[in-house]
Amino acid sequence: MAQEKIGVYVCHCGTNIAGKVDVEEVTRWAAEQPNVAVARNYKYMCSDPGQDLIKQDIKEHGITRAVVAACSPTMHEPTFRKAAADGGLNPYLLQMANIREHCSWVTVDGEAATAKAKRILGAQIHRLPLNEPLDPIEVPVNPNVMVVGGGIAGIEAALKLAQAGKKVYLVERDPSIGGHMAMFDKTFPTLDCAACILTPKMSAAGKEPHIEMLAYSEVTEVEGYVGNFKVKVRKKARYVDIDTCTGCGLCTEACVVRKVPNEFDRGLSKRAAAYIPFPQAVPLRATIDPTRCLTLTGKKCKQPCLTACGPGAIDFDQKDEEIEVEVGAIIVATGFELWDPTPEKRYSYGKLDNVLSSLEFERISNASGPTGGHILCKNGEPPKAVAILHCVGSRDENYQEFCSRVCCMYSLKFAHLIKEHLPECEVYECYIDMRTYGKGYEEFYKRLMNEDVHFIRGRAAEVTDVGLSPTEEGRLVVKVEDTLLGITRRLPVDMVILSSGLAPRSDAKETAQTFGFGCSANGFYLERHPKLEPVSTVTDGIFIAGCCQYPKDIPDTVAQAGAAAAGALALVDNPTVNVEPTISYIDPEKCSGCHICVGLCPHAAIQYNEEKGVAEVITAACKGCGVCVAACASGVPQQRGYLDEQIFAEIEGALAV
Amino acid sequence: MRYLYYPGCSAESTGMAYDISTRALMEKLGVELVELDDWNCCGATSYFSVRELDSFAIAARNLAIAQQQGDEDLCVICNACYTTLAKTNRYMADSPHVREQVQGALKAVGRRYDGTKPVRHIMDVLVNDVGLEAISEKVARRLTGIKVAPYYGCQYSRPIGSFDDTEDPQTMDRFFEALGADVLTDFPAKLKCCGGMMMLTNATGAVRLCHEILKSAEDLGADVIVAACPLCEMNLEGYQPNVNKAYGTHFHIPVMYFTQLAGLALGIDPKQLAIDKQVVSCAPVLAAIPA
Amino acid sequence: MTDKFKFAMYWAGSCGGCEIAVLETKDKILELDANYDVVFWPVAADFKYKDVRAYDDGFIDVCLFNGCIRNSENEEIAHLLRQKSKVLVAFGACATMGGIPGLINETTAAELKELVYTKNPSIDNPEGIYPQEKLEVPEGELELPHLYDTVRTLDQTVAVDYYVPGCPPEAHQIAAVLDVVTAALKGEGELPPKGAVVGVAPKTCCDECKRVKEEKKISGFRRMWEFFPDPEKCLLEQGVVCMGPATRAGCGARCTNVGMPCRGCYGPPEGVVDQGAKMLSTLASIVDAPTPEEIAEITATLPDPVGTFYRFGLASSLLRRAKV
Amino acid sequence: MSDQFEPRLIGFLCRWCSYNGADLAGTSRMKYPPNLVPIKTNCSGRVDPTHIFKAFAEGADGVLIAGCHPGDCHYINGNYRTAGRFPLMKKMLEQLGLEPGRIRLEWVSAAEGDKFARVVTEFTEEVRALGPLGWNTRTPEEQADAGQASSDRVEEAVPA
Repeated sequence: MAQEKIGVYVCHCGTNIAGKVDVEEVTRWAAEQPNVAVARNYKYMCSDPGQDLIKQDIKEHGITRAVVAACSPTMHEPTFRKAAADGGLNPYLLQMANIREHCSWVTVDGEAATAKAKRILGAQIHRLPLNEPLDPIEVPVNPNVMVVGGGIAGIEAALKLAQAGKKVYLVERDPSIGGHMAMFDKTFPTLDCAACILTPKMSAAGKEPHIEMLAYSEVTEVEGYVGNFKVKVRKKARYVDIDTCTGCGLCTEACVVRKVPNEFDRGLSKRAAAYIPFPQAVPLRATIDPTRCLTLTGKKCKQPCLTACGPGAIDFDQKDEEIEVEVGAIIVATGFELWDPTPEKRYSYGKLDNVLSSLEFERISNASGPTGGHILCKNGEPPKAVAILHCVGSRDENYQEFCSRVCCMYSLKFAHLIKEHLPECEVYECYIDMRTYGKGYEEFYKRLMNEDVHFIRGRAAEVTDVGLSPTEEGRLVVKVEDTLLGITRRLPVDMVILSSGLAPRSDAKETAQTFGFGCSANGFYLERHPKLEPVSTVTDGIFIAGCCQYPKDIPDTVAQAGAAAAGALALVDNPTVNVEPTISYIDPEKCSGCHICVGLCPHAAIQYNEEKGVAEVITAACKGCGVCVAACASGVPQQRGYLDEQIFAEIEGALAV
Repeated sequence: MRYLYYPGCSAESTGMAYDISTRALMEKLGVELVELDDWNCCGATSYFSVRELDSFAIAARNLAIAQQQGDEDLCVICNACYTTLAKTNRYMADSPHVREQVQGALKAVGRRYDGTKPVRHIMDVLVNDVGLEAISEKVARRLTGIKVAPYYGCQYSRPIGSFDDTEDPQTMDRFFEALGADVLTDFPAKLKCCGGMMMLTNATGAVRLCHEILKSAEDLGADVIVAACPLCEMNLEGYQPNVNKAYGTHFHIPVMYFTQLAGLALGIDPKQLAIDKQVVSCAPVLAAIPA
Repeated sequence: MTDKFKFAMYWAGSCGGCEIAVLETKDKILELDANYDVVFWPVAADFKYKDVRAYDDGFIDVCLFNGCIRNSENEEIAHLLRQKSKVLVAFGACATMGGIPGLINETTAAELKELVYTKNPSIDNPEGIYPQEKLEVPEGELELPHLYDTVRTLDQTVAVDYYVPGCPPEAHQIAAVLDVVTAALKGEGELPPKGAVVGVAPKTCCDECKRVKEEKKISGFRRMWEFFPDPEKCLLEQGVVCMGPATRAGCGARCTNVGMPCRGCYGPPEGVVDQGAKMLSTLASIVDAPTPEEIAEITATLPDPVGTFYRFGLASSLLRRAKV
Repeated sequence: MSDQFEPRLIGFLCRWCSYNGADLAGTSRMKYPPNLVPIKTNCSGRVDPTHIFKAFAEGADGVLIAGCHPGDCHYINGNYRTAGRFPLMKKMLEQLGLEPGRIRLEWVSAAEGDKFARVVTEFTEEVRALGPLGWNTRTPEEQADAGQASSDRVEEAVPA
């Protein structure tokens, strides 16, 4: 091995590193290490002058390798590798030693931190002479994008991409796009009608020629890599030909099965087995529910829908269909589920009438809902008093520890709507803290305080129907400690609204796995970086937006959808993209063709060449996990950037100090 | 089937009927109960509130004896005893500090305990070991038509909930369904506080709590409330006059230990079940059970 | 003495199989005789250590050293032969990797003696008599070599010029090695670079094995006496622990081609640092079960991982010996 | 600093989950002992038993492997291979006299900074209690045996 000249750059990161690690000492020590030609420290290595140090040393001192001891490579490895490249050094001859996240920030004692910094840095100094120059692998990019989830986030992202002239596949699991927002009546704090602002977007998405709508469909498999994804989509059988159906609704009227709980109304109304989920549905097409239709469940039916349907769109022989779509980027916007309050037994949800979930109340207050927008109890009477219980399932160690961000505001909206419809009705808000952080939110809260709503600071203890006095008899009683007054109260009411938190979708984990990223501890999709890359995922080319990432309100969702669309566009608008060259290779001179690696590759990137009798890595398919390297007893596959000898050298370096 | 049996202090005084009926019921079911030698106070409520560690040590002495006396599980009837003993096990397992201190205390009286003796509620034994099917087969007089309000009380399933759902226990419901009773499965007050020890220090508050439970049972038309704890039973039954006085009500609801009512269903003579020791007459219940 | 080249062969901690292997070269032996004077070869010629000590340094042209460094005598002679030899060859699995005797590195000399002289069920030794290293007799003190706790390879003891692996090395490979060295000594060819492993092929045993290999997914381990393996199929695929993938080619896959699994005597191929660790990795990777727990259950049925994966190589492995 | 034994630990962290989890412990300013030096690989499935043995042979007192939780592997099932290899490797190391507490496999997701800090703290204390391993140095028995070299390979030839 020729004598290498290593440049070592120790970053102060202001006081983030230098406040704990003795950077002068580390620099002095580094200068004495084998192969080190230059060792420096600087206040902010990531700044332009910091990067220039590397470039200058390449020119003036002829350094052939460099290591920057600074923050996590996740943060600035691209920055410094680019600086090295600008200075004329192959970027892969630069390594980072993470002495911030893994050292200065987590260590109490300064001396210990300095010693650890040397070990972390030593590992990289030791490895560097073994680094090889590598070239990124350039792959073509498919210009199309898939958006998964047709709520407001998905619709927004799809429209933005279509505007930029990209072909978009919009996949929605339900028969219609619209998502949760389509169920809402008004939106806080402006009290815009949700339908009025959403419906135009839905219909635009339906008409947009660049958008291919795949409603009533689900993604089953994702293969490939950035710029080149192959996605399998299962188009569920609607039993209605989508091109022939006009959405007239005559089949719905004719259908004899009429008592199916209507999902869109959260079960508060009934629909037929042949149905259109709601009047503004996009695509406005009928669907026949295969679990309820008499014909499809093998029972006898005179099939009046067939006669009712003018165009003859109904097709009971339709089958699920699987299609494969090729795209360059994917935006996952699969939304949330309302936290089901049933396990919180003390609130008697599902047990007592007129204890409603927030979405049920959304439907009741909605003009197109089951009561035509009249706020009514189950007996058809308007309530004289309503209690709205905050933080149901939220901020609770037993259920969801986090704050769902939107519940305080929608609870205030409910109070306002009740007061608007029923000025005489008493409304109680039982809250822990009132969280009104958004634009115009605090003002809305103030406005509600002047609308005669009773604000009780205290988490409700119980909802019961055991009345202890004539005013309580036959009604619901909410027991709550008013922590401001220091007394427990019994609130006799006629309706209780449980302001449930937003929960990750019950199949979020499987979905995340399908797309190749993870979930946070709370179950929502994990972003690549909580601050700087909130819409990217660990899988290049796959983005997330909306409430699938974390609960958020509509403006934030729309903003995030735009960001995800921009991220996808920045990728697919290029003809090619570079992928990491840290992939495996097999030396045919050494491979004995034993087949061990062939079956182990998770991405089927290794194939056996019968003619040569050796295994071969398909460069484009290899993702660089290194499983084959670890598994081959002959030591034949090696992974660039993570060669065995490089890892050995790191181990030696880490333990040499 | 054989168990070590810890009766607890009430079994010798106010809760005598619970002990008597338990022994009769278990004998009928062919379950042998071997009373724990030289048992002492379980360390319940008052101790726990004031000197937790002492309380663990007191409880652990019983468990140490049990471990020495036999391999059988330790069976307990009182909810408070059950929670205290089980909690001692749990704390000994979770906290090296507690374990060390308790073992030190036991050493001083020449005993050893490793924290692993299984503590079982009598209902746990009945439902999970004896089995509802086996019990159902032995029913002599089905409780058909008897509206039973199952009152679990606080410490039956909380905080540990080892054999039933913490917030929504169901075992007593299933048990009486197996005996043919008309169980009020949605009895909303089934976990409500009975007032407990507060009956002595803050009677107004405790009476208010009893009122809510009794009212809830009456609203549902309960023929009888069944309890699984001597203190609950005493408060709900013995203080009905106080409730009536404070709230102008006219409660006269029979309250029984669940073992008593179960014993009746299995055809045990009421005297052997100490039914005559109840304050509120159980005659209407006895009369209502079909022959 | 003639002006022929000088040849020596020595057995340290070994079984003698390596000398037999040299005889196995058949008429090549005559060539050896034609080109060399044997100046030291305990198994074949009567030379004493004092004769060797009397040689000039570098007197011996080529010395084939077989056997591991098991005791103080082995070590002493290793140093002596290094001093007297121009070319010192670590010959056979024991000299190159420690070999079977290297398995003692799982324990200590004391435990070994205890096992052999008292614990062994067939031993009758009620007085607990152990061999002594020193014994006073009227003629003076008798001394046995000191038995070490740890077996070492030749190159962990003295510098080695070339390696010829195998238990024992294959005759055709020995012949090839002798040809190269003789040619070089005669000035008719070049010696391979120092430290080279000679008499081997670049790939692994699998390359020479005629069995058909396919994707490997095994659901359990089997030993040869438990079943009749398919003679055409890869033994590993049939659940037999075959060290072929972790073993250097050169032997012609003699074992697997006649139905026995490879045991790894030729040592790891180029680029593999630790034969046992690598084979372990391979084997556990190809066990096919739905969960890691089930894989663990299957791999737990391997009774002796160290003895299986380091049958020949424990002394030359990364860890070299057990912690005691 | 006190005289207490400071174990030297190596931690192989997969790039997608555990390395990021360690980063999160840093950005959250959690504190844990400085004994473990992380080595990054793309996937825990890349970690070869040879790497573990190498670490012990170089003087590590304990080795941690940390990867994505089962089912969360960025490479579908790399961590499944890791988990599959681990027990056999552990068995072999135990056969060679290693205390089981010196080697550890943990699943640490990118969101589990707290878990990473806890694992390193626990592991450090556990290995500290076990004392130095010193596989790279001579054992007392070896030292007692005169002439027992501990080096890998004698490189210097005797003059020919």
